[in-house]
Amino acid sequence: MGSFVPHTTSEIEAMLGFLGLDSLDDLFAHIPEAVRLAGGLAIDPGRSEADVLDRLGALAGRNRPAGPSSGTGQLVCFAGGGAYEHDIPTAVRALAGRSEFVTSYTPYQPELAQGVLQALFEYQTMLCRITGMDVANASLYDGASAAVEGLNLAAAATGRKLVWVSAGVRPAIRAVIRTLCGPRLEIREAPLRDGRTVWPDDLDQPAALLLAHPNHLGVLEDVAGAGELAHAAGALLVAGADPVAAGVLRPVGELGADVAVGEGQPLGTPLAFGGPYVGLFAVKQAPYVRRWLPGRLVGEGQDSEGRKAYVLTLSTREQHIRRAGASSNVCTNQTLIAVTTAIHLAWLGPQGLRELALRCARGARYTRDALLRIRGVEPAATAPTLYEFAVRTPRPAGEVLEKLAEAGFLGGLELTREYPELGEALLVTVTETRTRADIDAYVTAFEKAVA
Amino acid sequence: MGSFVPHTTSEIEAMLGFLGLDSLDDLFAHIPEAVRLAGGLAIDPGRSEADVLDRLGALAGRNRPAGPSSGTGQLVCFAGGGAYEHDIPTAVRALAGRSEFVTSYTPYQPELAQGVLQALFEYQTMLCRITGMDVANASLYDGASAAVEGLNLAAAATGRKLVWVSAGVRPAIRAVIRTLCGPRLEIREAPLRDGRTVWPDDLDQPAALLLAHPNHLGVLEDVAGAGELAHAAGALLVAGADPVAAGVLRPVGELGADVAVGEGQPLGTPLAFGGPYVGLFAVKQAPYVRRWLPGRLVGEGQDSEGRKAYVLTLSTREQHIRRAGASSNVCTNQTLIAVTTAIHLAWLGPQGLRELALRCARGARYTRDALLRIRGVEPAATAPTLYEFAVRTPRPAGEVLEKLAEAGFLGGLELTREYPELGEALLVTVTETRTRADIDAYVTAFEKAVA
Amino acid sequence: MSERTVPDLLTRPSAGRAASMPLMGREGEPTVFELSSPGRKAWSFRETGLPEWAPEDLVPAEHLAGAPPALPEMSERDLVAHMSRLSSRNYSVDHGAYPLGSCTMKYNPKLCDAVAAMPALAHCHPAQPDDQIQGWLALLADLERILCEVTGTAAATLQPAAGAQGELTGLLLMRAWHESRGRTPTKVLIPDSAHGTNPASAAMAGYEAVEVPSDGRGLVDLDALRRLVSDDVAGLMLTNPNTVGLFEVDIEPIAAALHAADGLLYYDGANLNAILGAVRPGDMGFDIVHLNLHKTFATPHGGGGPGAGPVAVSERLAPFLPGPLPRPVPGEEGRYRWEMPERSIGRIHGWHGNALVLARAYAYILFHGGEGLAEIARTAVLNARYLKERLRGTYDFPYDGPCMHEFVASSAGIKRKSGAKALDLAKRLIEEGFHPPTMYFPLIVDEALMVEPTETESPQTVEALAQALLAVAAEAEADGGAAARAAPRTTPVGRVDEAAAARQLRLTWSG
Amino acid sequence: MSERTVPDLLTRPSAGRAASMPLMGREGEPTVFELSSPGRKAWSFRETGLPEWAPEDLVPAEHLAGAPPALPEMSERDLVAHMSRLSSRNYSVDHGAYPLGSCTMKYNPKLCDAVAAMPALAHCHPAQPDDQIQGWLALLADLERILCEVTGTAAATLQPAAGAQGELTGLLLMRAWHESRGRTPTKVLIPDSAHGTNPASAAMAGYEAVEVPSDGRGLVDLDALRRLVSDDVAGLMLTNPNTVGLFEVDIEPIAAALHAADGLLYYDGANLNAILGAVRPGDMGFDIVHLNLHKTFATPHGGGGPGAGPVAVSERLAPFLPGPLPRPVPGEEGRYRWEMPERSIGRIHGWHGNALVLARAYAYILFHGGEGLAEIARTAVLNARYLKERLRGTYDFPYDGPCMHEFVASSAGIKRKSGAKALDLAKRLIEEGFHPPTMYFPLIVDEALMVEPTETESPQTVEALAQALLAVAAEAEADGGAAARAAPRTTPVGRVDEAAAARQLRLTWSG
Ligand SMILES: Cc1ncc(COP(=O)(O)O)c(C=O)c1O
Ligand SMILES: Cc1ncc(COP(=O)(O)O)c(C=O)c1O
Repeated sequence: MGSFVPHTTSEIEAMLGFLGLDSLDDLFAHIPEAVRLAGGLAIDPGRSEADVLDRLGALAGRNRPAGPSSGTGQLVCFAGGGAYEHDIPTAVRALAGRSEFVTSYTPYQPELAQGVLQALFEYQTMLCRITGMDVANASLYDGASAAVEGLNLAAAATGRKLVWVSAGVRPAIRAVIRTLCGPRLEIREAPLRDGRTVWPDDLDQPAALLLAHPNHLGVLEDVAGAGELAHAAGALLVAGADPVAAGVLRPVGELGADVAVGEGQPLGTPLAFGGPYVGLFAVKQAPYVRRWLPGRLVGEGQDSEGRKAYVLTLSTREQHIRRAGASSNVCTNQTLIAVTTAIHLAWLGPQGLRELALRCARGARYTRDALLRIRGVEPAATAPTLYEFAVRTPRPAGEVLEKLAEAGFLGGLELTREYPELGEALLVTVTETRTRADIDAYVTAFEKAVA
Repeated sequence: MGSFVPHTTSEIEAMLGFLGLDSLDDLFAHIPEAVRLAGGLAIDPGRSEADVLDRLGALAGRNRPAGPSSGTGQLVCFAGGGAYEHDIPTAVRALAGRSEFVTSYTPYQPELAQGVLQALFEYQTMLCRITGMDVANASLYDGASAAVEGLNLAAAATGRKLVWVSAGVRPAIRAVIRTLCGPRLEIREAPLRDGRTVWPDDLDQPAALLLAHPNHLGVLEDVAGAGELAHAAGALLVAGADPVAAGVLRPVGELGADVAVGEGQPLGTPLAFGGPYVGLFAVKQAPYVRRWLPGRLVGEGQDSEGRKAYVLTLSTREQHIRRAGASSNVCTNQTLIAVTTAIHLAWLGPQGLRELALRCARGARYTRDALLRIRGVEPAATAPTLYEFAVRTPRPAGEVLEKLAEAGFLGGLELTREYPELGEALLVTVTETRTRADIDAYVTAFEKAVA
Repeated sequence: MSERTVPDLLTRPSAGRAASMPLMGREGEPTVFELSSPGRKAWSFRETGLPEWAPEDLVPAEHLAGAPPALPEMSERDLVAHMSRLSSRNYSVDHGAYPLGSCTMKYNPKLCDAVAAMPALAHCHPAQPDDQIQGWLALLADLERILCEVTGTAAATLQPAAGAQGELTGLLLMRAWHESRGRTPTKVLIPDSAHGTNPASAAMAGYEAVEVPSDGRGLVDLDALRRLVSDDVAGLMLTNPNTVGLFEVDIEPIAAALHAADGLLYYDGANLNAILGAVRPGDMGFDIVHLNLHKTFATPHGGGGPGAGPVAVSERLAPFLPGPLPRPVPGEEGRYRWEMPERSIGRIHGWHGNALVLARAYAYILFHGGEGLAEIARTAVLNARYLKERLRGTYDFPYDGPCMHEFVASSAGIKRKSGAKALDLAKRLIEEGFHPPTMYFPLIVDEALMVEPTETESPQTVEALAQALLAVAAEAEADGGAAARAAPRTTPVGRVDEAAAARQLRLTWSG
Repeated sequence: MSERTVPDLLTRPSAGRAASMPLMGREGEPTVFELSSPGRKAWSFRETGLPEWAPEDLVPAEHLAGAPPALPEMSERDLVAHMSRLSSRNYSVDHGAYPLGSCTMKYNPKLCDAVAAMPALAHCHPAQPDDQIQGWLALLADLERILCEVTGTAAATLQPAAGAQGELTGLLLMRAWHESRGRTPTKVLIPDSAHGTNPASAAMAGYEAVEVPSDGRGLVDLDALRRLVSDDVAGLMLTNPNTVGLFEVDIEPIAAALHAADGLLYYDGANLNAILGAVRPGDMGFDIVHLNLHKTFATPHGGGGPGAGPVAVSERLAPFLPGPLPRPVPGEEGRYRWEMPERSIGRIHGWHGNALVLARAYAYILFHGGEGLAEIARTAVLNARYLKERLRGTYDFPYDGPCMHEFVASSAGIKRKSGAKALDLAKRLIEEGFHPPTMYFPLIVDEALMVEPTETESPQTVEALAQALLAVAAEAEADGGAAARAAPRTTPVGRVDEAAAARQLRLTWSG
């Protein structure tokens, strides 16, 4: 049986002796008998480290992973839709894996945590720069929770309860918004036309408009237009921003967004079956920060001798101080993934991020052109896309994906169920990991699958 | 193209400007034209990190690895003979992989290297304890180089040139001894009888007797007897000691060995296609240490304020001080693997090391009993073994191994070529990684292979 | 040779200089922005063989940025040096004891790191069809089963990314359950000692948080509770052992009071370390439990996350769980599929929760087994109890019942005698080689120091911590707190002025 | 409550106390032996289902140890804390510049770590039959080809585990070649500036090492060399650029002198960084070259190893190479097998050399390509040349030719003015955030400081190092070397007394 408990029998006896107790059981003697568990837990006996690895290895062997791109991925990945297989630089992985980052707690004692604090400060700054915003927090759970907090902030800041959510926001994120904001806010959906959001003429005193850019069909939205509408209606524009696309697209902060939210996974985090990822969250300066910003914030300050020092700040917004009145309930967030994202962004730099976005876009352009040459395959939207795009298939999308899987491809995501108006449709994603040879093989398999 | 050079064009220009040079080429202007390479190296252009990983992954994919035991090994390993597939605790791997250990130089500046120095000091102490010796150095290259240095030490200490090497010493190590000691020493071989070394009656003024315990047929040698012979002849006994077997066997230091040598790979280092491993080297105190001990040594000392501090010591033995008169030419050794070994030994502790040895021995006993029940399979030696043993096969050993490989086993090592007197024979090794199910399947395949 | 001037370009901060590494010195580390040099790069990308369309051919003009974002430009070597040095400026469990109360900073097994790195776990896309992810589904289903066994519940969702998200989920389940019965109570009762996330989550779930006072024992004031219970109360959020480390021995009458008024009991199980295998929330009458896997189940805290905060519920709440959930395929032994519970409140997470954190916790549980988990609880309590008794006479215990896995000491007495506050003692403790305990929480204890040694610290470490805590107190009484107020003097930066930093906000680097 | 005494067992050193971590304090770290507690354990082993024979049933009584070796008994948590803290007490390339001359401490790519960790490389048994290890054989064959291209040679052995073993191998090849021609010369010529391994290897190969003096330029004294060359000389070992960082511009006449007497030229290629793609030993007339992959090709040095020291040779020496060598299977495109050269001197290594180190170097070369290697050389020289010029006027350069990738400065002048020795300046540099350069080597320079910035340090780092070196010199002249002699004061231990440690030997822990 495995154990990490260091205590030897004689040490336990010595400690019990000091306490004047006879047995370990005496430690629990004050607990009412009625609520004590008799007979122990019905959980298999412990095992050795090797046995655990064997068992987990056997379980993992029942998956067909879609990566890593360099190595042993069983399926070649053409799926995205919110989770992306990108190459992760070995240096990023090694640095983010340093145990000082991995096994530390939230940096409540700044004197012992300048490392994590400075890394988060650098993260906040980089996130502001890629979104065009003024202030970023030190992370939220994932893209969905960032969207939720964005709407909450807008509601708090405007004192309103109605929010408009674009149908181009990923369906699962809309579902999370319904679950988590539902009890307090009124949520209405703005539909897509040819892949782009159509906002209603009468916005009806909204707190916020929320869109994703690019959206779930891969389409580039009219962010500036949405910003004008929102501001004219006294609402905030909450914009989902893609950190990879940020390499080539104008930042949402420049286009009128008041809050930028997003998913940081593509920068340094593996697909990981959906988590842990990281929620990106940034706002324009006044007036949101001091009162309404959710989550941890790192500030630059000084120590007693005037040396520069980083420290968690504005904790008066947070639950441990303001309790029921806090800007959010978030406590533990995704620090390590935020640090990873920062390291990856520094590894890329401006030119690397641009190059990354361009490479994804080139692969997508090449793939889209080739797929649309297949008889019966049609664009599901004609509006411009970047590195994801939706196509209609002449056979049921689910069936096409199955055949592609047999041929060794994770061929995309089915859109039919969530977007019935598109008919049988697939979302196809191409990242920098896909070579021309990958794509050519995929297109050939696709052609067979729809034949 | 990949590059780790940070210099930008303008920085290079600035530096050249400072130097008063026009181009980088000017840096090489003083080199005679006749010896300068025109046209560059005929080496493919550089590639990205991802491309390198792809290419190495493809190459590696052409191997059929015999491990790791937990995981994706393609062949179930029953081979040893100097290189062993053991489980490596995740903690050992993680600690030995810390970049402070991995990317530091030899600890010439003790103030900046207390970490490596203390780890080596702990290694030296643990090595003494498992071998029963007084002083251990901080590592040599591998088991073979340790054997070579052991003979060199004996020759230097006795002023003699003849060394007796048991035929039970692994053939490749004997080959290395021939190559490296050949120019200076006379090497004679003592044969095996029923798996144990038979020393000649007339030892003829030798510097050393060298044996391995257990030896290459897995057999336990009469170390004490060899020690008496050696000492009676005025020679040193150099004993190859197995660090795993040390969990149950009496230490060679107790049995009369003057020098213990060995291969540290089994404790924390993967098969690694043969390296890097680590050469274990320990001696009895007087009179060898100050003058004749090869390799780095860490001592405990003090800093200017009387605090305990570790430091490389007795460097007067070494090449950088004594040059041609040094105890050895060794400089870079295998520090990181020595540190790994130390961490693994501390993870095991006395009971863990004993348990490890017993588990290997139990697996071997079970396997040996089962194999010997197969018709035509016979012991190649009847003397006691621990966790490796040699069997004779009714079909050519190479053929048996081929069939076992088809069935998914690395079935052992062929002995026939190196020990023709055994006939068709195999060395079979069992470690703690092999379960009863593994062994039963192996025995079944073996039976088919020899049928 | 004429005087040559050093080019400006070269006199900027150096990424190779290691004066910020505590091994070397006590300087500050420059930011990535200061270490940046225009045109420098670390990146490289795979050769694809694709046509090299220009940006203008790929992105419509109105969307195309004029220039990429102003990120730092670094060599990989410089980035590695910078981040490695930053890491050296940070404390961690791997480097020593971390007795933060309410945080359960136990050893994070390397075994679990290896599991999280398994390619066939780490590289699955969360939207892959069920037949491609049978390993993941089986893992999650088994983990759900085990967490239910540990908590005495019937079903669980693994989606919540952390404890606070688990709380919100639990409260939404509470709301859905009441609504299913045609009720819409508006209040949730929460003890005054509770963690701040409890009231904050209640507010996010649309409830009014009503404080329940503690009594002189540090336990729920049962009479006050009974007075607060009403038709308009949806439920009670409770931690047991509570945040002063004491077991709520009146849990049976507490549960009865709530249940009588159709209220639900919510168990804040962020810290289950004390009760593993000994007591189960379900057996105490709780309907909803969240667990912090990043505490009890040793998944590392990552400097502030990621964690995982599964929520387990009793039978009657199971139909409302978020989904999808991994469920066996009827008639197909060993096969699983995603299913949405019939009356599900919906999704909590964009995918399936922090899956790799869940895998770590699963490996941790497999390693220990049922009896191993019980051993954890016993030892965690033993360590805390011992440490508490060692401090007796020097520190005060305003609530002095038998502590479980942690205890809250008050240094108010030391402050009276020496002027040294809990903060000062905590900072002084750093100089003794220990991370300080949690300070000033829970709010109901004056000059609180909340100490949780955890079970993976050896008896010697617990004793050394006791000696250090006694020593800093004795020193403060001797020197009027002078040394403590000056602490820490051994760290890369001294005492940080948090108030000034909040007044004079600098939240991004701007040169 | 009566006075209770703390059990002795608990007052031993604590593995959770972190006072030895430089972030926290400046105490010493206890040894594993002091942190041990009888009966404590970290280990666990796989369930095998095998019969549990007792030790006496498995091991004959005369071999069976009464008790296992007295190893420390630790929990995994304590071991992790101890070793992690030890790591924090150690400097490394990953944390900052490491300008050790003759050591080439450049950035060690993480890419290469990933390659060395590939399971299908790391878990091959070295005795597997050829058909199971085609990937390894192809890798080694291609690496051999590339190293030959880099050095201008015909064939190579990858077996030597380090530079010194490479030297010994090369000298044995020299011996075998002479013997094949019926000659048995007894001497090897070695410049006085050579690395200590050169004469030590010559001795181990059974040769007498004869010193060749340097001339006023710091180069081989050509006349002296000509006088030393004779029939009894097997060859000359040379480093070019030599150990004072200068290129031996007379290499053509040097080679001619040796060759005329049937002597061979051995190239000590431990440090090839300066000549990659610019000059090739083979083209200069060398017959034998060893390379330190742990220097030029960035495989990490591991605190003192492992490295790899392949030896490449010209056509005429190829038949004598150690073996086996990976060679193409005739007629089977892309397949390889092990082959023993016909007149092989035999084996050098117990298996095939430090294979995973070789794989790292191979990945490093694939990443850079031919032009990338040349860029390394150019930049390494640029950095060294710049740094040297920045120090001019303050440090002396007894041999002042144009330096290549490193240079040797003398601080003799500073010592005269201030009393501060090279050692003092080096220790003082630590306080400025830099690892010191190599001191007192080569032996022919008084108060030598041998500085090698390498190509991966940025121009800013090189400039910062220059400023630090100038500052410590200026300070020494101002304060008579007081600060330098007191240095380092910022490290966990101060100046270590090496002489006392050698007198009063303590080589193992004994309580
Ligand atoms: C008692 C208690 N409840 C809730 C939480 C919140 O958990 P999390 O930080 O994972 O959101 C914590 C931890 O901070 C806690 O200690
Ligand atoms: C010039 C020179 N030759 C030889 C060596 C010896 O190499 P190794 O330490 O790998 O044995 C070194 C390195 O220390 C060296 O710098």
